[in-house]
Amino acid sequence: MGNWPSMAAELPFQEDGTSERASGEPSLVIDVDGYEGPLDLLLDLARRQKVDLSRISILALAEQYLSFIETARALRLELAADYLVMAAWLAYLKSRMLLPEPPKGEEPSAADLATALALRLKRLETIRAAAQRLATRERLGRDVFARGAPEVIASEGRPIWEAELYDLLAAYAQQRQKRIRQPMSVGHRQVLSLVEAREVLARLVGEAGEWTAIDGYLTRYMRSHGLPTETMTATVRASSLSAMLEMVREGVLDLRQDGAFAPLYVRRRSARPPALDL
Amino acid sequence: MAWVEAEEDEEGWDADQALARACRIVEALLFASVQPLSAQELAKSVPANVPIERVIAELEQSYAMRGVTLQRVAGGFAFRTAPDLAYLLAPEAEQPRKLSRAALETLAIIAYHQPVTRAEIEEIRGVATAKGTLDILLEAGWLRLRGRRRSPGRPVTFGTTPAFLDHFGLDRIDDLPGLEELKGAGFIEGRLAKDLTVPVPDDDPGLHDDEDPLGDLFTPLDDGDAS
Amino acid sequence: MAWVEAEEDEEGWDADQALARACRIVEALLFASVQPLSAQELAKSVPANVPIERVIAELEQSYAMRGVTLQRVAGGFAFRTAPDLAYLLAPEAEQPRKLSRAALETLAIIAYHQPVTRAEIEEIRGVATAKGTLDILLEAGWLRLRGRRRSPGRPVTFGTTPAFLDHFGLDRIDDLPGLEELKGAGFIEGRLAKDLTVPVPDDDPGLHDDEDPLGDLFTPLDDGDAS
Repeated sequence: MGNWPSMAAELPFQEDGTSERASGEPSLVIDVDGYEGPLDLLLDLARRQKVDLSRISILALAEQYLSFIETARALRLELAADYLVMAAWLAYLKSRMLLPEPPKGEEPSAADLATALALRLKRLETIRAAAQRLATRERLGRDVFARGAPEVIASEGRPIWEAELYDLLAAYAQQRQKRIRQPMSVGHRQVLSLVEAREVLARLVGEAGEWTAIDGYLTRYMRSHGLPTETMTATVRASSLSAMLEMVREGVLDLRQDGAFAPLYVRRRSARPPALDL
Repeated sequence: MAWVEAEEDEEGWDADQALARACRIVEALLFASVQPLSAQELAKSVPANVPIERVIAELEQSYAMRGVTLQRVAGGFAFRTAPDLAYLLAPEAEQPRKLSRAALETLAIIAYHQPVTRAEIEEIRGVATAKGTLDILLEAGWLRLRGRRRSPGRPVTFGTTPAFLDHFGLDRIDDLPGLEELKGAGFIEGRLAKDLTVPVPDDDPGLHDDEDPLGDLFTPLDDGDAS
Repeated sequence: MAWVEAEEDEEGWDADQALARACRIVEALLFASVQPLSAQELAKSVPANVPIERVIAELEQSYAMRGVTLQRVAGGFAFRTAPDLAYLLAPEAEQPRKLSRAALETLAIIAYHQPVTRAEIEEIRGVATAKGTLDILLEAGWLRLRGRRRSPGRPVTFGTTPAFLDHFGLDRIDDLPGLEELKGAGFIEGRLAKDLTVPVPDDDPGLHDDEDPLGDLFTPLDDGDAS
């Protein structure tokens, strides 16, 4: 036990079960949007431990955070990279805290890392409290008011021209950006639109009473219309496939493929009713 | 403040309390208002049992001898500096004016790109610089004529002065934020054009390699003489 | 108005006369100005034999109970409406933009930690500063670019302005709420970057040891002559 980080030594052993319980906690609301980044989320989780931040269980906190991220990912919530980076770091910290501490090396000990994290959280909480007190002060223009119709006092050294650094920078940045934005011609993207693809296929439907290899048909179409195969094959294929699927759904076409990556065959659906037992 | 002094009998005391409160309210309203306020407007905020005329009279009397007096103007009431103290106020003409957009742009370009000639400013801005714009900036003491560019026409180069730094609260010219910082502070938005660069500004008064001394100030200054 | 009442003996009367006049002048100046005026600025317009502190004390007392009171803000003095009357005035006024949580936190970090770089703000909040957050605060006139930190990349340092103090009704940066508690909790002392404590905030315009000094404005900048 002597190798264990002091932080872990202070922890009661039952902490190990926390992650399961935490994930089942009804109070754990998954709303990443409500958090101002991973540190904010950690601070919120830490507050649920209802102890002074300096006595917080970092191990439990790491597990809660990781389970939060798990849940969020299970719900397929988009997580900003920041949250994942923090999760990776906490997973690392957790493993460091659970494993025997290696002999003293260059790296800070797991206990040091945990203490540093606790201090960071404490600092954020402190500045938050300060921000709150600042916000509740009597503010000019909201709680107290200055003279509505001020008169100009005669005094030497008063600048004739009013200009703030902010105005100067805003003017410069906007002007430079405006000027540098060259007239940009968007390169004409060579695509076969879905509408066009449908027209091509509609023509095919007229011809193909029997199974026809679609690739060959499209190649002939591209050649006859002078479309460059090197740049446009992909778009022609993609749009045609989308259009085909749509037409199959509408009952206009039949589509056949004998195996993965095998050629696709298409034919006009015959007038006979669909062979489905309804 | 006579109105907060207690009276002997209850009712009189209550009435004085109400009047005192009404006076505080009218005082604050008139102070904060952009325009003069009419008696009707003022009455809306005052306890119903206090006649507004009484409040006005009280305040007029209370401010009569002070540095600021309650005056009837434009059909309403407003606080105004006592006429005998008008000398403390600046004449209207000296009201500080906002620097025009063109002047701000020109000043900023000179600050970042100095030493810079008028033609170069125009090239960056993409428009001709009105004659008055540079005059205003020179007059404000923010610009100085640095020297002459060693190029055809020997155009004057402009730079900023210590008074410029002083006015804009800069310790030194390269405290002006760079591209990344302009972006970081939200001044530049969206994708950066590849060729958008912001120079490290330098107001060193020593002449650059391509600058000559101003020389004879009586020689026409700008490239104006070339035309 | 105690100061306009005559005294019996000549000398006392003269002194009272001078004080009364000084009070009227200071009253007029402070009424006229939106911005707080410093004692020095006020003293310039007041008879030399009247100590400005005496005038201020007289006015503070005289306005203590009124609808408009004399406040000490941003190192100076200003008349402001009494806070208890805000409910009457707020509906008329253009409401100041509500600060987002991110903006408020960023402002607090800058206020309590100044001078501070953007990277340091992000280190404390644990999240990148959204574009526009600093912009809003700069636009409000509460922030200023102080200088550059003497560290790789020479990042810009931010600090607060007198307008910040004025807006939040603070006389000096030391009056920030909660500073004592922060000190008591051992969160003040030392430098932010090294340990995790909050330094004593300092909006003194003079540069810190680790901020680049103005030095000699006329010395060429390092980056400039290297190229």
